[in-house]
Amino acid sequence: MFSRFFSRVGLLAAPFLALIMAGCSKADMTVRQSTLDPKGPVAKVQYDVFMDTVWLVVVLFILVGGLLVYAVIKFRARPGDEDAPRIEEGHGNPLVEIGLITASIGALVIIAIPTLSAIWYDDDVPAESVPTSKLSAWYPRLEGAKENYAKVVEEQVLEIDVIGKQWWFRFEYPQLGLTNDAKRSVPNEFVIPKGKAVRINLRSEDVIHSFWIPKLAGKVDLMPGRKNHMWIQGDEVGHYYGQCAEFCGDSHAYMLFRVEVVEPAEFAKWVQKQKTDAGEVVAGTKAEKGKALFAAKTCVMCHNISGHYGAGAFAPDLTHVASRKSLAGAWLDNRDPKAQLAKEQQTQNTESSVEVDKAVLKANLIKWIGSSGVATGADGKPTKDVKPGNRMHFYKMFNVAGLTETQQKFTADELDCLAEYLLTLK
Amino acid sequence: MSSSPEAAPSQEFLIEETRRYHHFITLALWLAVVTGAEIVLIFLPIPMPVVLTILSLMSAGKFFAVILWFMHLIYDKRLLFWIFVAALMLTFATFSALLALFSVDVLDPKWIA
Amino acid sequence: MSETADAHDAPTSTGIDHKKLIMWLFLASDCMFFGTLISTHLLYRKLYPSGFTDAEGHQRFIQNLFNIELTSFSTFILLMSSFLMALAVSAMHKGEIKSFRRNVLGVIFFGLIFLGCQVFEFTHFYHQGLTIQNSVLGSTFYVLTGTHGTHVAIGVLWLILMYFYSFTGKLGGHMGALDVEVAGLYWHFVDIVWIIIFTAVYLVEYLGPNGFWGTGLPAVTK
Amino acid sequence: MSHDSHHDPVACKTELAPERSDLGLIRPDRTTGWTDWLTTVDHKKIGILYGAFAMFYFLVGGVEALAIRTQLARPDNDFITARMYNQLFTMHGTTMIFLGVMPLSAAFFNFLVPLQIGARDVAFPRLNAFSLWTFVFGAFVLNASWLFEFAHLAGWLNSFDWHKALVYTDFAPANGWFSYAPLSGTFGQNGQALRFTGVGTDFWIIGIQVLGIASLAASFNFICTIINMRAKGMTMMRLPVFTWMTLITAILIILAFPAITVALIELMFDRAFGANFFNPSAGGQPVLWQHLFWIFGHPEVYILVLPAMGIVSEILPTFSGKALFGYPIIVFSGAVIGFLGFAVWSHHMFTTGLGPVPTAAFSLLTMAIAVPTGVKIFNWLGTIWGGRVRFTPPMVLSLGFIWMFMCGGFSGVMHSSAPADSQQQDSYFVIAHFHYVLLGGVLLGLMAGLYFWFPKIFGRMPNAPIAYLASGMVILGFNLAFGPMHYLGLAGMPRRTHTYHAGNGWETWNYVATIGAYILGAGVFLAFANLAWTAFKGKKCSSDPWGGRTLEWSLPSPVPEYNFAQAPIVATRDAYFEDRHGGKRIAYENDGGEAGVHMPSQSWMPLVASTGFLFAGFGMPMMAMGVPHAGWIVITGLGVLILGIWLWAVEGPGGYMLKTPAAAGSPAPAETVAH
Repeated sequence: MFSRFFSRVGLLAAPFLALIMAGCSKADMTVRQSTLDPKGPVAKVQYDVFMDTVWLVVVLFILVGGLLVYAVIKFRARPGDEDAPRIEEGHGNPLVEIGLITASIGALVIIAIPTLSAIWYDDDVPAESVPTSKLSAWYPRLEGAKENYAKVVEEQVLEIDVIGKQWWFRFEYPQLGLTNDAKRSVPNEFVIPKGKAVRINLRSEDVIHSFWIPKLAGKVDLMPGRKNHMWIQGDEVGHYYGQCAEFCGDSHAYMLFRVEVVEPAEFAKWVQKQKTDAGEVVAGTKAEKGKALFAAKTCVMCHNISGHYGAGAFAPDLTHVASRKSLAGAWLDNRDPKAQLAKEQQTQNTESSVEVDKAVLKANLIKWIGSSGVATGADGKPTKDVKPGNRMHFYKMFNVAGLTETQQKFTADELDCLAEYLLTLK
Repeated sequence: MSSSPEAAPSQEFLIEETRRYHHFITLALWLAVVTGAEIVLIFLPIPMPVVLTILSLMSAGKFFAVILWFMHLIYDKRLLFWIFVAALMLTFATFSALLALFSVDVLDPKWIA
Repeated sequence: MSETADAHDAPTSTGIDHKKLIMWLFLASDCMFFGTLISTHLLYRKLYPSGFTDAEGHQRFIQNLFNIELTSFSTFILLMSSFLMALAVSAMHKGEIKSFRRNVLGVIFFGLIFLGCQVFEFTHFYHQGLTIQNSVLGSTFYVLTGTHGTHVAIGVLWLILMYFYSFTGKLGGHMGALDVEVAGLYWHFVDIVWIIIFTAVYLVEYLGPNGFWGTGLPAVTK
Repeated sequence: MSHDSHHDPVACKTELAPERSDLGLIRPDRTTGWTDWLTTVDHKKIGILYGAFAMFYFLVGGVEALAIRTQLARPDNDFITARMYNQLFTMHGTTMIFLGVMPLSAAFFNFLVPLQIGARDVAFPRLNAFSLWTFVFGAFVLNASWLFEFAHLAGWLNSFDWHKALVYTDFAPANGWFSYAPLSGTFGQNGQALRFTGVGTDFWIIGIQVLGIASLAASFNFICTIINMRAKGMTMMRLPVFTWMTLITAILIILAFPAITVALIELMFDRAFGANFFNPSAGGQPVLWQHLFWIFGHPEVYILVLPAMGIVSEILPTFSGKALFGYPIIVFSGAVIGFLGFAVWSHHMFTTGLGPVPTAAFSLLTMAIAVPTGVKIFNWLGTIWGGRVRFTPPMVLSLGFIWMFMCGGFSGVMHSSAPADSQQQDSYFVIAHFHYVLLGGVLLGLMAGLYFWFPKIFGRMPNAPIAYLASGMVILGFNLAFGPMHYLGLAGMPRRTHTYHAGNGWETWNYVATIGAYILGAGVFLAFANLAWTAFKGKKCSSDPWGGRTLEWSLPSPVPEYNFAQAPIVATRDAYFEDRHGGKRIAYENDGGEAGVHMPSQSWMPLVASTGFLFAGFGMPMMAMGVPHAGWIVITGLGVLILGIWLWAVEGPGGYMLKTPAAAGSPAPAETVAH
């Protein structure tokens, strides 16, 4: 009966093992949000520590697991055991116990040391330039660096404020004048120069969110009522994917964001562009009609478009909405998905990105605005929510403003005009 | 399992109870005195850390006095004392750590003002 | 009580009565309960040391709000009730049921005075502008002292029921004394919790010119 | 037998005279079907009820899990809505922890602890019944939120005025089992009480509060029982390991639950009365909720896992034919795990910005927990070493436990390193980790326990081939479901997201995980069905089919209501095994005399008192919904509770004498009581 059992287990286990083998070859370590493909020093240090734990655990697993398998096979009951004399009872061996406890503590020290170093390394922007060798990377703050810390941060480090909202992120560059107060904030997609340490101040305006760009750094939470910070540095140019990692309500899954790491010159150009106002809308076009609708349908209450409308401060800034590669908390991708996948495969790199596809962008705009309870689809029913519970629903906030439902309904034509208008906001 | 609920207590037991009775009265007096001293102490011009130490010691003293005599722990089995003190120590350690984990400089002033 | 355990009771492994043991376990657990509440209060005192803002927008310091005479009085009352409770338990052990009733009545009376003081204090603070809604201080203070007050009220109810039960004649012997002692343990515990609250919540506020918690960040305004 | 018992002469049940309580009411009788189950104070029946409810809720939680996995099988899936998904994962976690694992552990505590220590019941039999019914009603309140949710979705509530006035229409909780404030709390100043969630959270708060009361009451009772009611000669270091783990678990419960009780009170005050404990816009610190929650929550993890460790520590020696290796070390490491469990709560909060020093401290303390846990695994290995391993279903599941728990422990070590954890926190890697601990560890351990003790509980043997098949399906399906999640987490898939885009490289392994989840679900269902069938129709077996080691195997199966006809006096650890195979016999003393043994009377009062929680638990969320007059339901509930406890106190514990074979003049107990 026991041998039958073993063959049964073997039968079950064989395909399973085969699957694991197949899986390892299929598991891609460089997918868009992979933590195993660090592209910056913070993520690299975290990855190194992780790999330390992996190796330790693999060794222990083989050791203990091997012993267990050996013991189970070697000491299995055999026919005739029933009549065998009783096994001599012992209650343990103090030497073995002490030895094993000591060994376990020793094993833990192996991971404790890199862990401690990495904790301090990740906590603050290093005052000196980031060293490349692993060991020195773990002790970045020796030799008086601490005293100069504030100065260094001010002079050398780019500072970005991240504000979490249900369910999108707002990015501000206080050193560069790109702030919400100045009507220059950037929603959901932000840009950093390559090779520069960036200090990120994390704030929330409602519930707890968490800021996570797996390839650049592990996550830190945005706690309401609390100052949190982290730092990142992008060492390779590219398009990085990030996501809110703390459950924050209905549309938590739709709370994504992107970061572009660009060459410093590109970054300066980008900053300049953010400071420009939206251009004139050509008279007599659909876009002009859309611009009027933007005010008439109360979008203007929350959204800011510098140069056109300046009232809104709650919702994402739309001044350069058409230049962004994503929409709706980065849930809707404005790039052509097929072209994007082809490019990723061609370059073997998920950070490479194609440009915005205008048709996709327009379709996304119509889908997004139309979905939020303000328009009906072709069948006359409200279109399905892209992000359930989002503030474009005209409940509370608009009721307070005394606005009625009818003012915010869009016809298909109106929606088209509005999308055309937004497409002009490069 | 039959019993006589009104079985008379033994003579030694009565003597012991009377002795405790006097302990209780003394202790009650001490508790009153210490409480009075605490109230006076906070208004005396003594450096704050000193007052704080004395206050902590006084309230800890009162605390353990009540536990040991009024709550009979000094007469009872040791086990009860250790059950309670173990929980007390765990509470103290846990919440000291919790208090230490918070400091004013982690607050976001935007939310406070 | 183990030394006087009646011969006919099945002995427990430790010689401690079940009821007494379970009450001590409950009190051990309650340590953690009040520890959480008190540390919540202290935590917010540490973070926002400067009191609260009342409905008119005036900054209020907690020292001006507290009434040390009243609190001292109710503390004293509670300590004395604990003393009477100890006497009641002692009387019950000696089988002096009348003395027990007298003492328990005293405990109940003192307990009610304490509760009365607390009701007065709450109303007074409320009229001074401290509400559960307008500041964290209000929330932690009312919930902490209110929870303690609830414990006192449960104790008073327990003792009242026990007082009347003693007239049925069923509260006697070793088991009766044990029941009273267990109620007494609860009452004393409520008392020692107040000893801590009195120091940690009330007295430390008077230390130094700005109170122990200093004047760090400004109070939360509306 | 206990101090709970009465001193007046009690009725002899053999004469069938109706017994009256001190109130003059006739006490319920153990011979009447439904009344018996509702009023029982017998720890064995209470244990069976706990087990039945727990297995039911395991299946409920499993269905919720399968809905979650179905939704995630494909990218951009819309099998269920975002809100429904959030409600499902909230209720899945809450159900599995509070209504599945904890009560199933409680079932073992109830059934086994008195038997293992040679007692006739727990210290407070009626309090035990109260714990059971409070748990049942707490579970009911929690799940009643689904009834409201479905009624709302079906539109049945639309005609009510209070429903029209609701701003938030989520009726089942959708804030995760951790309910982080301020998502679960309030927002806004001066008691405006703006919220992010609806009454689901109120159901959750009150449900957990009631369940906490049940757990606390049961734990006081069990500590008391274990410390005070051991048979003669049963010193603490002769206690069976399962009893030891029960004791440590109960101690953890009484020290950990107060923290969550207070946190829930504070959250309730925030929501109901506009207090500001966790309201950030009035200066409240939401992070405090996380601290209080995890001060409870981390010991809770050990509350879940220690009983399973205890079970496995009983099964391995039995089927290795060899005493537990390093008994004192196993016991001691259990205690150390429990103690350290209070010192590591912030490792759930590494990403909340604690600062480097606390992060480092909690990192190191967390690593330290690996030592006693590793010690346990080594000692289990030492137990097998040199033994004769019989691959019975409980043993197969126990070996599976060691494997899976070891894997879960290893990924736990990875988490203990805060920098690595900052990438893994709130990703599927964490889900993989704690499911390996809670499913691979706890569920396999509990299933092993069920297969091990079912012959004792019902006197019937589960069908072995089905047991092997079910165990294989559970282990295979489980690894298929949660193994890939390690990769998914490292590939950046966050938790608690109801959907994901194609193109992130997560599609394949999510699909595989879903297939695994279905195999696992089928396996658990098969195992439970096998057990349920066994309880009624299984093949009868002897009183000691496995060659057990501890006192419970010395009793007939099923165990008679008085447990031990004569009180055992033990002289050694593993008393029953030594009794049969060693030189040290168990002695018996006829403690009951001619009259038989003293049994506690049954009572309605625990059930009545618990009903108060049912009313209060229903009333509070209904108040939050704005249902008119709901406040009266709460007041009624509190009234019923107080009345129930009062009647309970004055009805008197009662008790009666039951004639046992020993009292009737038969010699030694085990052989004579036929089954």
